[in-house]
Parts: sequence; C-alpha cells; structure tokens
Amino acid sequence: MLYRETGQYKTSYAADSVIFPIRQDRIGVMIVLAIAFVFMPLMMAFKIPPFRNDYILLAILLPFLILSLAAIGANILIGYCGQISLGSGAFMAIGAYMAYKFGTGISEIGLPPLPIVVSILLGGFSAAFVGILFGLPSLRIKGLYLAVATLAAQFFFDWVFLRVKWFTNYAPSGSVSAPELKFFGYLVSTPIEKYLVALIFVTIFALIAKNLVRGNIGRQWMAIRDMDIAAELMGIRPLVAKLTAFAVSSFIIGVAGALWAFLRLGTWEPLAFDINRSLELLFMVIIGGLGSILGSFLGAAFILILPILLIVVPAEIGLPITTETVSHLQFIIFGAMICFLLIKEPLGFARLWQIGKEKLRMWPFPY
Amino acid sequence: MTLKTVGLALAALGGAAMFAPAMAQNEQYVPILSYRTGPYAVNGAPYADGVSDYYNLVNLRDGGINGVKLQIEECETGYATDKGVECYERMKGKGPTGASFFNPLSTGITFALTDKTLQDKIPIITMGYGRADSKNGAVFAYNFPLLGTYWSAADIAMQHIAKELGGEGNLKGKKIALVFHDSPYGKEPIPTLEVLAKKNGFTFIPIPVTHPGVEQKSQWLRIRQERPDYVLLWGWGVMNGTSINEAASVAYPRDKIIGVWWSGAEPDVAPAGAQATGYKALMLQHGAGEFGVHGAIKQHVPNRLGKENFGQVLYNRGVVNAMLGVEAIRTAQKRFGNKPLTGEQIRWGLENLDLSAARLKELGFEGMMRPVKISCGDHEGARDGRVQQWDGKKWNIISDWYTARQDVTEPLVKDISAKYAAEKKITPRDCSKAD
Amino acid sequence: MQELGSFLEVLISGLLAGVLYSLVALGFVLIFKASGVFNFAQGAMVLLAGLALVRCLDFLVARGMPFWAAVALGMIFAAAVMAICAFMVERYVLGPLVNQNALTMFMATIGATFVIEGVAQMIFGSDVYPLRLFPTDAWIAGEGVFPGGILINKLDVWGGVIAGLLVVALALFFQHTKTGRALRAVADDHAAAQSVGIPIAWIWFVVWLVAGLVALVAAAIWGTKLGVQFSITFLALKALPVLIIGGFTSVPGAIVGGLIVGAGEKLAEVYLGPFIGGGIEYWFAYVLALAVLMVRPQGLYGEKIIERI
Amino acid sequence: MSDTPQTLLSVENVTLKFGGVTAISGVSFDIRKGEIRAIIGPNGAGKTSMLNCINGFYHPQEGRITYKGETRERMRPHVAASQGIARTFQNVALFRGMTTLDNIMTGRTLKMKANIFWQMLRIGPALKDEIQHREYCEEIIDFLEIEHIRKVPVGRLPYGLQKRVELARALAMQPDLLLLDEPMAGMNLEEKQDMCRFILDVNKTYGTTIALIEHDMGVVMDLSDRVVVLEYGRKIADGTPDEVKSDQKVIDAYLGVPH
Repeated sequence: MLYRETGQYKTSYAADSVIFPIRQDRIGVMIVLAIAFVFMPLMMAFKIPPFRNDYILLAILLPFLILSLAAIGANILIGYCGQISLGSGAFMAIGAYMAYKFGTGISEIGLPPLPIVVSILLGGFSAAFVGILFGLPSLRIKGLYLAVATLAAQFFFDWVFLRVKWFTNYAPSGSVSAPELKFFGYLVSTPIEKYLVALIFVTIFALIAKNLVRGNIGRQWMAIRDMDIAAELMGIRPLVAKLTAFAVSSFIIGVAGALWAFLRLGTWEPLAFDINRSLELLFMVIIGGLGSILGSFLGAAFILILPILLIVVPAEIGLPITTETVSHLQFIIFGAMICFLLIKEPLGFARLWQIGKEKLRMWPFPY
Repeated sequence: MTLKTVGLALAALGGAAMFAPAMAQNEQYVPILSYRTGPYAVNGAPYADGVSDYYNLVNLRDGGINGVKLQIEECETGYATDKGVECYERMKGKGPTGASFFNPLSTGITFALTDKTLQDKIPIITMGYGRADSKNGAVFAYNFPLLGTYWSAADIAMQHIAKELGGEGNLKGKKIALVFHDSPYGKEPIPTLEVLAKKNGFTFIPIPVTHPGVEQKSQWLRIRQERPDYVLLWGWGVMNGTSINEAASVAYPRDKIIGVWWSGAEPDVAPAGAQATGYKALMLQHGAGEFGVHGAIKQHVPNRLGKENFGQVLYNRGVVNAMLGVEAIRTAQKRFGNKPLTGEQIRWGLENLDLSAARLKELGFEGMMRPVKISCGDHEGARDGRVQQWDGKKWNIISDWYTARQDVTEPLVKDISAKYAAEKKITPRDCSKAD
Repeated sequence: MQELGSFLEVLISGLLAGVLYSLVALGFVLIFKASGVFNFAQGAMVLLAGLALVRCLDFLVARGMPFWAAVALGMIFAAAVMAICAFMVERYVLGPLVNQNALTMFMATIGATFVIEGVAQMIFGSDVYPLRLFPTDAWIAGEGVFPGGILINKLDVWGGVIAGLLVVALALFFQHTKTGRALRAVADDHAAAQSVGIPIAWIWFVVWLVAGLVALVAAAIWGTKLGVQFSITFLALKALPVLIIGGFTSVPGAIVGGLIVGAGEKLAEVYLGPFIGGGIEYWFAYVLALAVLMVRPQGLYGEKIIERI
Repeated sequence: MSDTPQTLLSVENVTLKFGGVTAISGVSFDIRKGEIRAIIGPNGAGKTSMLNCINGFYHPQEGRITYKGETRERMRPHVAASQGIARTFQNVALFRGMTTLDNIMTGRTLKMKANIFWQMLRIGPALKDEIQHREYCEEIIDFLEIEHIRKVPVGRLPYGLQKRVELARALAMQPDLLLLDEPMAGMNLEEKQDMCRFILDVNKTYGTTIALIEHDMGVVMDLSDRVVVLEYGRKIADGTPDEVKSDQKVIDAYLGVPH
C-alpha cells in the first residue's frame, strides 16, 4: 500500500522524465544517499557495530564503490551498447598509471605534479583515448569475436606497464606508489576520508552515466545494441555511437582504475589489473543486469561479497575442514552460484528488482 | 529465482556481518596468508603447512609463548594482490591485540601492504622475498626482509659462479642470462646484476617470461643462440619446471643453471623428472631434510599438515619463517611482559631479534640455519646462502656458505630507499638512537 | 648460414608449438560448432582430464602394474571422468540455459570453469604431478648444413602428429557417423534439427564428451610438457587467438590458426622482442589475431555472416 | 497530389547482384512528391531489396538512384536517413530492449543537437531537446493511438502494436519519403483497417510521400496512387491501380488467371 504511484500526476514532460518518477523511489534514494554520506561515516567515526574496526570500510565498502563505478563503465559498453569487452582491466590500468604519471609530474615535457583530482580525471581521459582506438575494430568485428579481440588490449597493456619504465618512473621493481592524496589542499588519509572521496566520485559519475543512458546518446547506444542495421537506417551513425560508448565507458573505467590504485591499493603492479579483473567486471555487469545502472551496483556487491562470505562464514562457524578443502569449496560454490543465477534469472538482479517493485505496486492485491 | 531466495541470501549476509565469535583474552593472534588454490598452490601449500605446523607445535608443546597461546587463522589469497589486501584488512584487527605480523608470501601483496602497515603499525615479515630496499629499517620501519633479499640472492649466485669459474676475474667477458618471471618479483635482482656486470665485466642478458610461464620456447631458443655461460632462473610456480624442461630440450647444460631459492624446491624439479638432474639452486640458508624441530613436530603435533611434503624445502621454509615470528614475539615479551602484544611491540621484538647458534640448537634448528641478528639499520638480519644441486632424487648441498657482499648491495639500498622516503615523505629514523 | 639456421629453427619450433595450442583450440571449436557456446571451461577440462589420467596412472603403477597397461587404463578412467563431466555440464548448466543468448552461455561456462577446477583439485589434489608419456628431448637436424644444426623437439613432433590424426578422426566422425551428421545438423539450425527428431540434449552431451576427449589428448601432451598442475588451465588463454584466427566454427581453421599464431609469436619474440624489451609473445598473438579479424571478421575459415533485414 | 507532379525519387536501370544471384535487374520507376506508391510482386521479386537500395543499405552494381534531384554515389544508410528517408521493416526491427517512447525518440536522434557534455548533466540544451522532442513524439503517439503503451518495453507488445510503434518511430523522423515494407503483414482485419487509416492520414496530414510493399491486393488498390509490379527482379508493369489490375502480364504473373 505504501508503494503506489496513484495520485501522483505529472504536469510536464520534464517532470515525467526525471530519474525517479515515482515519489517513493525518490524518497528511497534520498534515504540511501543520506545513509551513505552521513550515517555511515558517523557510525564509523564512533565505531558503532558493525564498524568496530575499519574492515568493512576498507575491505568491503571502498572496493564495492570503486568496482561499482568500473562496472557502470563496463555496463555502458556491454549492457547499453552491446559491445562485449574482455579488456576492462586494461582500461583500469591505463587510468591508474596515467593518473600516477600526471600526479607525479611528467618531467620530459616539464609538466609539474598535477593536483590529484585533475590527475584522476586525466587518467580517465587517457583511458578514453585508448578506448576509442581499440573501439575502431568494433565497426567490423562483432559479438564474441570482438570479445576475444579486446583481449589484445588486455594483454598488450599488461605488458606495456611492466616493460615501459617511463610509466613507473623507472622504479626498479616496476611497482609504483600513489602520490600524496591531497584533494583541494586537504590530505586524505583515514579510511573514512577515502570512503567519502570514493563515494563522491561514484555518486557524480553514476548520475552522469544515468543522464547519458536516458538521453539521446543512450538511446543511440541501445539502438545499436538491439538492432544495429535498423539503427543505421534511422540515421544513427554506428561509428559515432560505438566510439562514444567506448570513450565514455573507458573514461569511467579509467577513473575507477585510478581510484582503485590510489585509494584501495596505494602501491600496485600491473597484475592488479589483469584478465581476472576484466572477467570479474563482466560478471558484475551480467549478474547485476545488462543495461542497468542499478544493476552495476548490485552485481558489484554480489561478486565482491560472495567470495568474502564464503571465506568468512566457514571460518567463523569453525567448520572442521582443512583450509585446502575450504579453498576448493569456495571455487565450487562461487562457480555454482554463478551458474544458478544465470539459469534462474539470466537478466540479472536488476530484473529481480524490477519484478519486486512491480509486485510491491500491486501489493496487497495480487492483480 | 524467487524473491524469497534473495531475501534469505540477504538475511544470511546480514547475519554473517553480525556474527562475532567470542575471543580468548590471553591469546596472541597470528594470521597466516596462504595460497592453496590457483597456479601457485603447488608452492604455496607446503609452505603454509610448515608455518601452521610450527605454530601448533608451540601451542601444543609449550602451551604458547610464555603462557600466551597463539590464535592461528589462515586466509587464502590465491596469490592475488587484492584478495591479499582483503585478508589483511579482515585480519589486522582481530584478537585481543590485533594481528602480530603478516607473512604475505607474495611480492605483489608485500608492495601493496607496505604503506598500510606503516599506518596500522603491524610488521610484515618477508623472508627471502619482498622489496629489497626495505632492508633499510630506518625508512622501512615495519618491513622485515629476513635472511636475504633478492639483491643478496643475486650477489650470492654470482659469487658461486665466480667460484666455479675459478675466481672473480674469470667473469670478465662471460655471458650471464637471467630468465625471470615478468613481475616485480622477477625484476628485483636486475639492478644488482647490472652493477655486478659493470664491476666484473660480464655481459648481462635479461630474458623475461610472461606470467604464468607455461610457454618458454622462444626464451630458450634465444638462449640456444646466445649461448650464455650461465643462466640464472628467477621463476615461481609452473615457470620453473617449464624452464628446466625447455633447457633440456635445447640441450642447455642444467648444471649451468642456478635458480633463486624460490626456484629450488621439489615441485620445481618434479615435472622435469630426470632432465632436471644437475640443476642448481640457491638455498635460503636451509635446505630439505629433517632436523631437530621435525622430530618435535612429529612428536607433539598429531594432526600435522605436512605429510608428503614434510621436510621438503618449502615446508622447511615455512617452519623457519614461523619460528622467526615466534621468537620475535618472545623477544618482545621480554620487554613488554608475557601477555598478548600489539604489532608495534612485536616490531620492536623483530628489530631486536638475536638468535645465537646456541639458541638455534635449543629450538631444533641446528644445521638448518646460521645465527641471525636484526637491527634498525639491517632488517635483513643475515645474508648467507649455499648452493644445492638436484641429483634426480633429492637436493644435495654442494657449496660452502656465501655471504652477500654489502659493498655491492648497500649503495642500491641507500639510493632506492631514499627515493621511496622522499616520495612518501618519510623522515628516516636515526638508527643510532633507535632502541 | 647460421642466421638462416636459427631462423628455420625458430620457425619450425613455432609452427609445432602452435599445433599444441591447436589441440586446446579444437575443443573450443567442437563445442561452438555444435551449440554456439563459447566454452571458457576448455582449459579447466584439460586440467580435469590430466589430473584424472595422471592420478590413476600413478595409482596403478604404484601397485605394480606395467606402465603401458596403466596408461591404457588411465586413459579409460579419464575418458569416463570426462563423460561424467560432459553429462553434468549438459544436465545442470547448459541444458537449462538453452536458447539464452551467447553471452549468458559464455558466462555460465566461466561459472562451470570454477566448479570444474575446484572439484578436480579437491578429488585429485592440487600438487604438481609429473607425466611422462612422450619423449621430451630433441633431435638436431641438418647439422651438416647449418652450424649447430636445427633443433626439433620430439614432444612437439608427437603433438603435431597426434593433432593431425585427431583432425582426420574428427572429420571422419562428422562425415561418416550418424551422430556426427546429426551434430552438423544441430550446428546449422537448432530448432530445425529438433523438429526432425534429433535429441538436442544427447547431441550436446556427445559434443561435450568429444571435446572432453580432445582435452584428454591435450592433457597427455601438455602434461608431459609442464607436469599436470593448475597452470595448465592457462592454456585456454593461449588457445583463444588461435581460435579467432581460424574462425570459431572450423576444425581445419584451428590447425591453421595454431600454425600462424605459433610461428608468428615465436618469430616476434626472438627477432622483435630484444628490441622492445621481450615478453611480447603473449600479446603479439592477440594483436596478430586482431589484424586477421580486421581483414576477415569471422576468422580465416569462419562462416561469413550475410547481413539482411 | 499537385497538378504538376514533381519527381521526388527516380530509380533508373538499377541492377543488384549477390554473388551470382541477380536480385534486381534493370528496374526503373519514379516516385512523385506526395503520392502513395505501391511496389508489389510475388515473393522473391526483389521488393525489399529495392527498398534496401533506396535507403542505401545495398549498393546496386548498375543504375542510378536520384533523390531530390541529386544522384548519389555509394551512400551509407544514415545519410539517407539524414536526407529524410525513413522506413519500417518486413520483420519488425524495433529496439526490443527499449520502451515504446524511447523507440520513438530514437527517430528524433538526427534532430537533437545538444552535445555530450550537456547530455551528461541533462541541463540547458540537452534538457530542452529532450522536452521539445518528447512533445513531438507525444503528438505521434496520440496520432497513432498508442498512449497506453508509452512506457512498456516493446519486446512485450503484441505484433500488431509493434508494427504501429515501428510506424511511429519512422514518423518521428519527419521523413520526406516513408518506405513501408509490408506494414500489414500478419494483422487481422481490424488492425489492417486501422493501419490503412493511419497511412492515409499520414499522407494527408503531413504530406509525406509513401512507398509501400504489400501483399494484400485490396489494400494496395485502395491506398495507392500508382503501382509498380516486379517479378523475378524485373519490372513488368507500372501505372495506376486500375491500369495494373487490367495488365495481362500482371494477371498472369501475380494475380493468377481468373477462372
């Protein structure tokens, strides 16, 4: 009864085309944002359970936010534009390493260390640029062939960041550390601050992504995804639509990569962005729901938290099995859960959410 | 899928988050980062068995360290950096006083944890791996690359080659190739080898192998063409066995290959079978075999994990690693009292760890290792190594002890740790005043 | 002469190494051809087959059975394991997903990969198990012509011969058996095949079984090369460029793709690698594949898609 | 139709081959501004291929197509769209993952000018675009009586409605020339009557020139001003419905010999 849109009349198309046309949704989002921005930091600050220590913050919430952002990026390309990519990890790496280069200054061209926000955004733009380059083949190559072809980007950049010393400022081991995290003169060091920085980035980019996908460009992407020939006959230029998708997607993934490196890892090597990361992002997008911004969050949460639960729960309960068996069981259960979810709901969590909402709208009457 | 299922899943999730087990108050929490799955499980499992068995020995035989029991927990990293960081975050605050220390057993995880441990004040012990410049305790207060860094390893290997050639002078004009795992781990020895190449006048050829190293034909064909006098092998996991196999197929003499101590265990030579005969590897002090401590484990740990791998190289390394940690806690207890200690206190214990030959004998490590003494300026503690050779059945020690020459590695340590300090805005401690 | 000799050596080793990739790629092709499923689990299947083979073999040899008899029994045991695997995959993963889009199926096979890897290691252990079915030393050919001769690895030659036999066997199977023909019909059109009474579930089981047997052959060779261990699953990633060069649906394409990738990556590593830092073969194979796709978007032997509306 | 008929599009001697198969050979006809022109013929006569040539999806090997007085070289479909050619498809080619409204809005793509940065923030020109074009689309929605399915994903709609949405999407482009490929295939009588009404209304209200392929002869004869008949890729007749109806070749080939 609470979730009803009856009686909410729209008097203009502007009002009808806002992100959340239903009042209850708007209130819900406000509450979520309030919790994320105000209550959670307060609870953390006062160490109220479950925030006894910064584990949940650093090992769950922070990676969740950053990977959600990356998943949004991947979803734009895969879910909205229908171009399957297995190279997302490479674009995270480009974002991370270029942000590092801009953040520590490029002496060859006399560029001083840039402010951190600028560096992160430039990391994103670098990724977008490379994304456009690697998007060009998508005009000819389609479907799974394209997916495998994007692995070229993955393996090429794995190698570039290992081999080209310029990217790592000539560190002998090839491992690099984030520059000092000064945001507008404010030094970010505690977990809460890192969390808030990530949260701000994610909120802004999620909003931007949502605006894009429900606007003209988003419709072009989806048109190309659903039926590229018909789309072209409607006047949509596949070149422009696909390349903007590659650019926007890579940009967001690149920013997420920079955040991952700076906020989460601190010190990293190319292995942090290897093929497993790309597959993980693909999982998040598909399990969460192709073509859904909300789904990106749900997918990220699931893929991130499930393995952790699989480790934590048996340990906490104290199951009398060897660690080796536990590790193998984690593999098995994780894989089985993925298969189970795909079979039960191939459209992902976003679809479940939608069904749930529709049911709620009817509630308590079944029809 | 029904909504009910989702609801249940969410409930389970919430339940798990609330779940907080009761913790004993007089226990010292010791986390173990291990990998028993994935491509490096072959090497990770025996090591983790060794660590775990030794901790259990301390609990079962001695009732802990001076009455403080060890609370042991293992976390699977799969050799993946982000999983390792997650384990670290989860475990660092556990137990009455937080985690004692971490042994990441992965150079990648070590790099990722280095900044964090400084903030959280928890030491990381990287025995025989990790970042070589962290030997400098003045900058890296919480890193302990015990018993030898890769720079030391490279120098020891070159000393052995010089000896086989009949003196350092004979290195002149020789070709030395380095076949390495293309990662921060494999790249670590390069600066030292470059310095030595300049100093001794040999040609140094680095040849990278892409992770995971299942295909090395082109690398070894290159070696067949270059015909280096010696090949140094810096591999891990499947890469080692493949290298030896490929060496055999290009007929490169196995006894001219010297592996680092992570390329010198039983799983590394097993896939190559008889073809590995003659292959040499450095020893991180200890080798394979059973010593006093093994008897104690057999006697006091009924459910020991080490079975087929009991007494193997990596198992023994786990035992040594665990012992150093335990002794560091014991050392710290002398100053801070026989109670659970914080990471910061144990850091003091590590920095003041002094294991004499007599003490090692008492602990059952006689014959396995030499005395270790750690100080603020020297977090490595010892830089001794020997060379062993595989005879097709077992490893035989074929050399006397070498000690890495500080004059070779120290300038590099100074230089690169200073760079790190500048980058991270760390003011190095004054080691003459460190307590 | 020395130059030419080493060039030939690299080329020949590369071609032969490529054929070993083809062995893994063949499994992909079979499954894609018959069911349109891009089977990421092929690498895990090689691991499972290898572990089953080597563990059974070791078990029997340890109990005094003659080596070759143990090998034969081990092969049979491993084949049975692959049959169970094929059955389970069809029954519990792909069967319920029939008619879903290709991406969902692909993801499901990644899920299956985790399960197979976990189960295989839990049952058979996660250590490294040496396997010695083929000689691994080398011939030195043409020593009179080239200084130092040309080195040819015997294992690679065995691999080449077996891959050749396998392709012939598969061709015969597809052309001359009832199941093989039914399989081709299913590949052409699922619905139509179903309507003329070809049982899809059975066909899928057969094709996964055949892919499992191909995985077993790959495991025998690669296991000899690397020792049977988890890392063998990484072969899947080396087989992918082979696959796209050849085309997802072509058995001969897998072989040709293997030859191109093998020769290309080895020559690049040896002749180009030293100038740009080495370790390039991994991505070079993919870039090569990308280049081929730019010219032929369905691979060299893939079926050309005519766009219509 | 004005008194001095003005040619909007002319097809001259067009030949299209796929490998060895000739789909269209030497066909010429023209479409006049404002008329409803039907293209009929048995299955496989090359009707759809003809439409595909007209909007640039296929490129004929021989012959010329002149549109608005301009003879084109190889042209990409999106250029045809930008010149005002819209179309619907034989098998519905809607964007299945999108709602009715979004499908129709894609028809306005070419008319939306706000750049990506405005779109990111959805303010200024981007928001103006959205609202202005939404208004236009709503007009079409009213016109075609599909208000109730505005926010339903088109994949869930029945076939008849999908065809109507497709027409709406084409209309949203404000085309000068509208190509309809079997707009009434698979519809029942009532739906067909609706669709006929819509087509005539479009032609009258917006003055849109329409070329349509249709099998239902009754519909063709009622709707169209002129008819061109194809058989095996050749033109066999061209003229008003009455002329064509009485043409012996057409009767033999297509309508069948009367009993």
